[in-house]
Amino acid sequence: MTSLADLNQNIQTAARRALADGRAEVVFGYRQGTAPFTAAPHFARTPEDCGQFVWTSFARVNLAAYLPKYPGKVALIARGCEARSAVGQVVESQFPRENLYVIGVGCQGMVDPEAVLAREKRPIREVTEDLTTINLAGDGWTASLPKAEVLRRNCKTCVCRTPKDLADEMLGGDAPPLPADDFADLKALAAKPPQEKMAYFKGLVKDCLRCYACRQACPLCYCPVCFVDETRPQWLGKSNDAMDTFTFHLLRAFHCAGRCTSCGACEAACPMDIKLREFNRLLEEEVQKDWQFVPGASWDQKPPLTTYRPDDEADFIK
Amino acid sequence: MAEYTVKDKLSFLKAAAGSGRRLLAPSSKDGRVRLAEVTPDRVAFDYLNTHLSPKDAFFPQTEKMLAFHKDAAKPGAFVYQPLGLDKIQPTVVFGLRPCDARGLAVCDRVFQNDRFTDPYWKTKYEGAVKIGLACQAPGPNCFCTAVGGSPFGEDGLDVLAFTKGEGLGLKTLTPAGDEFLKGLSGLESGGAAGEMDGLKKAAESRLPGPLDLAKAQAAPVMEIYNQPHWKETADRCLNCGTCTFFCPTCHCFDIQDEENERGGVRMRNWDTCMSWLYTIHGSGHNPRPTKTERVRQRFMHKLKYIPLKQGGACGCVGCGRCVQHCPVNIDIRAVAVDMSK
Amino acid sequence: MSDFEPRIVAFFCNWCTYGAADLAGVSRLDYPPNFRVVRLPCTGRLNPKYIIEAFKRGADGVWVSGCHPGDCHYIAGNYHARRKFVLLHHMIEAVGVEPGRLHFSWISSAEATKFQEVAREVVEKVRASGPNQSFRKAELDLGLAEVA
Amino acid sequence: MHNPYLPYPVRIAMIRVETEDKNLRTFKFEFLNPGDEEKFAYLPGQFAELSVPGQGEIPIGIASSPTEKGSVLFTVNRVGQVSTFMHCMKEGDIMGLRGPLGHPYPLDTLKGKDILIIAGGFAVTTLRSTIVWMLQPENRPKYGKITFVYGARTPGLLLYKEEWSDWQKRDDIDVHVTVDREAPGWTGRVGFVPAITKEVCPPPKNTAAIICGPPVMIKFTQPVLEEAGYSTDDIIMSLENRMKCGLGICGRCNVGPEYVCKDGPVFTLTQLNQLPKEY
Repeated sequence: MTSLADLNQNIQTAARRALADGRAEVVFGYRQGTAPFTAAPHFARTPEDCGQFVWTSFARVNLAAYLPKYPGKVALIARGCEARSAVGQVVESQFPRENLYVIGVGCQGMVDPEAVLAREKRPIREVTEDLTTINLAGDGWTASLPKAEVLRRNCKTCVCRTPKDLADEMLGGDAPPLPADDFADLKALAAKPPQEKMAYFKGLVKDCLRCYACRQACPLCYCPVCFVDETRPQWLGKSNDAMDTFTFHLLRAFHCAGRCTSCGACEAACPMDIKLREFNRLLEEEVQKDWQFVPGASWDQKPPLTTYRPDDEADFIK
Repeated sequence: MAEYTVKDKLSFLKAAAGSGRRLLAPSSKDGRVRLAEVTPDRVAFDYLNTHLSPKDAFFPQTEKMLAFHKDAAKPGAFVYQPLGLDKIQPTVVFGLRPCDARGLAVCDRVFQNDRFTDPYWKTKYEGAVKIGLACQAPGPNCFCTAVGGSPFGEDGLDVLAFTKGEGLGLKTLTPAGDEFLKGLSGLESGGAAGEMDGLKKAAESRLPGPLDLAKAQAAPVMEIYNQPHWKETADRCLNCGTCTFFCPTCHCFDIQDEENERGGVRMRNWDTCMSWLYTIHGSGHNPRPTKTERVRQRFMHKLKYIPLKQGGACGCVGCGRCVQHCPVNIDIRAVAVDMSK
Repeated sequence: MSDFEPRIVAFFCNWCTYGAADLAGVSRLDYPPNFRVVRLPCTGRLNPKYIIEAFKRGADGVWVSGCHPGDCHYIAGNYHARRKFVLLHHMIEAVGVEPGRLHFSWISSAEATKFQEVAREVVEKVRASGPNQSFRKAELDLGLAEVA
Repeated sequence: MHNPYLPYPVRIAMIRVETEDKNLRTFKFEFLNPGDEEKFAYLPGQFAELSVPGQGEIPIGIASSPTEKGSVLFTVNRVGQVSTFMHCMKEGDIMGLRGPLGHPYPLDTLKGKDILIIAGGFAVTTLRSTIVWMLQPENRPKYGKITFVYGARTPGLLLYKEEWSDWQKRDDIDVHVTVDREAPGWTGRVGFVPAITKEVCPPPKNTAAIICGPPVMIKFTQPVLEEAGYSTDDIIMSLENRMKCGLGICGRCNVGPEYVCKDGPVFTLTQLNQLPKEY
């Protein structure tokens, strides 16, 4: 791949082909956003629509989140995490495999706007990108940053940058693999006294507005009625009470255990920039350790909490 | 009204803080600027705008309104009593951006409508002297000028200030503003208005021109309501409600009771029209069953219903927060263009 | 600490531990009265939110007990439950709830003595952890002069 | 400053089970504080928030008429948390009443007109208030012929039996009570409300219709009236939507630019035709 323009061209061509071949009635991808650091999910139904597709480092959602119960055949222009989430939707019977066509794209990772803003304090009026850098422009100045230095937290430990094994068709070159999350920080935290752990996790969510953008952006949160919206009984108060907020994040993480593909949509959607994935990572580590399960890696392997082995270990049970 | 200058921002803020009013001003915490009670030396000046809109100073995310006790031995068991109203202190709010001040004025016309007055809002809002800080370097997502505002806008403010070297230029806009500045020491009379005009023009020239909302606002409600573009916009909407939580004019709330064995509290919490729960009837019927209706409601409310009910005042003040934070880039400017087609 | 009597919410499977508690009572096996029992049809029915809700409302400890693996009345309910317990146990401790607050056990309806032993152990461990002050909802402040 | 969120404390003076399925109970409230009854000055068609301490509030139409002094009546269907809790409360219990809220039926502009009142199911509450008010000797001469059509699925689901039985005996109101299907012991009319309306509705000239009922009844009754020649200005309806504040602030009852709580709940069909059907 020589340039971003080529990649965009390839994406548009692949999308048109998917529509023309009848493999899809609609193609999910992204188009350019209207403001710095934004991109808009784009649903193309005609060849003309396909002309707006671009590759972006500013995708804040996971396109697989639009799949559950979506009527008709869909082609998904998918990053690795999106492909994995789409697999999850299929495994969990939220979307039929035969209606899904995955156009995989090798991904160098998404850019974290907060990371950019931390390095560039001048007001940024325009952001453009090419394959490996992002270019910033302000009042009378320009600057470039390598994407690799301002990646989103989840993208730094991505285990599926090139979704070759999941995609029906691949575009772009392979993105060099990265070392997986070693959970070193969580292991260090685990050795601390309970009060410190509690202070850390409560501190993470102290700014939470309970807007539930994380839930809405999450490809796993497709329940028709979320437990926080249940009214009889109403499990959670609706105020900004710290324990209610904490409970929401704990239970949401639990519901995502063994299913989360670390796509980071929750953190990217969070307007308060809360490190929501810390809760998910807690369980991700445990799921890998106990059941050697990697979510979204196989079209037919069941998520660990929907199955069991008679010899599962649990020595803490008396 | 009067105009003043001060040579030194800090001494002005110290005088304001010493006026007997609580000083609320933008300050930085955990890398984010927010409106909070601060000491004068901690007030931030180098911010585009506060991260959250300033509405929470007058309409907090959670506000206890009433309480009751269950002790039958004491008078008034199971009878709700008002809470908090007597504890509201007069404040001076420094550093409101003109867009946000205008947003608060939109909220004010809802909280004090043609039939009812919300005492919790009124006490706080009218008890505050609101000093705006003009935007001399508007941000990349700002578009106040597109919806009838200005970086030097005066709506909803008692005093408009602008940075003048190390000091401030100040212009009073209401008797309350006049009264407040008169009582402060260290102010020099005059020397602000002339300079202000030039700065205003310079700042406005860096912002987009007006959106053409005339057609959408003149058309009958149902004509705009039935436009075909709503579904397309809603398709990518996640109904996350971030826009509503950050919007300076979104004022919807939910009322909830919480109780224990001793008594209970009635409180209100910010709510969002993006949630299906917001409108669902007890019977299970939902007047806005899908995200298309909910997305349409939000934009119709901002760009059509509020202007209808508030004599043309736009419900969007162009602060740009929703544009910045929307995870799927639903841009209210683009919606406004669609509505006017 | 000595006069602290912990309040514990216990979730017992109807087919085993609940019976064991009965049998312990009938057999005059003495056990501490610090727990309130919620009877479940199966530990597989236990939603994690019940446990957190108990803590949220001020429980000092939670004890979940069901049938031994392989003995489930519904064949595999407790196998599924066991996987949930693994994650819950890990999560609750990882976020800083003292390890002595959350307990799991397998007790069949014949094991009255085990019930007695575990009950004592659970109560003692929760007692040692002290009152739950950090993993609960703050007491509602009524803000009324009458009840101040 | 008046605090419109603060309920007037009331005592439940009487609870009556209205229907055979026991899902509807009528509550009679007496104000605890002298003077509150005067402050709670209402007219037929308005509603109030019933406030159960610790549980919440529900907006319910006022079933009594302001001419019935000393107490206020509400008939409450058991659906949600608050109404279910209320169904378990006892006479003598203390709760709250916040209002009156909304606008009443346009009793002034209806003066001199014949009135057709159409009710379905338990939506009859504010219409009971209206009829009681209109039948008062000082009010009755202000209106022409009054026709009342009231339907429910079964005889056991009809509210206020004693009252409409009394009205049936009067000659200053035509009462047509109907049930959907034949039922043992039922000797009255059988048929759906729209069919009965078609049969008994007075000529549209100088007549106004007030309709309150479930959506399906309204859906089929509205064309009957329009066919009979009623103008949309003379068809008056009362809406309901989820509400919290009741003051036109909290936002959720928005139907287009109007708040059902503050600007309604009473609207003419002309008004409704210009609004989205978000109710």
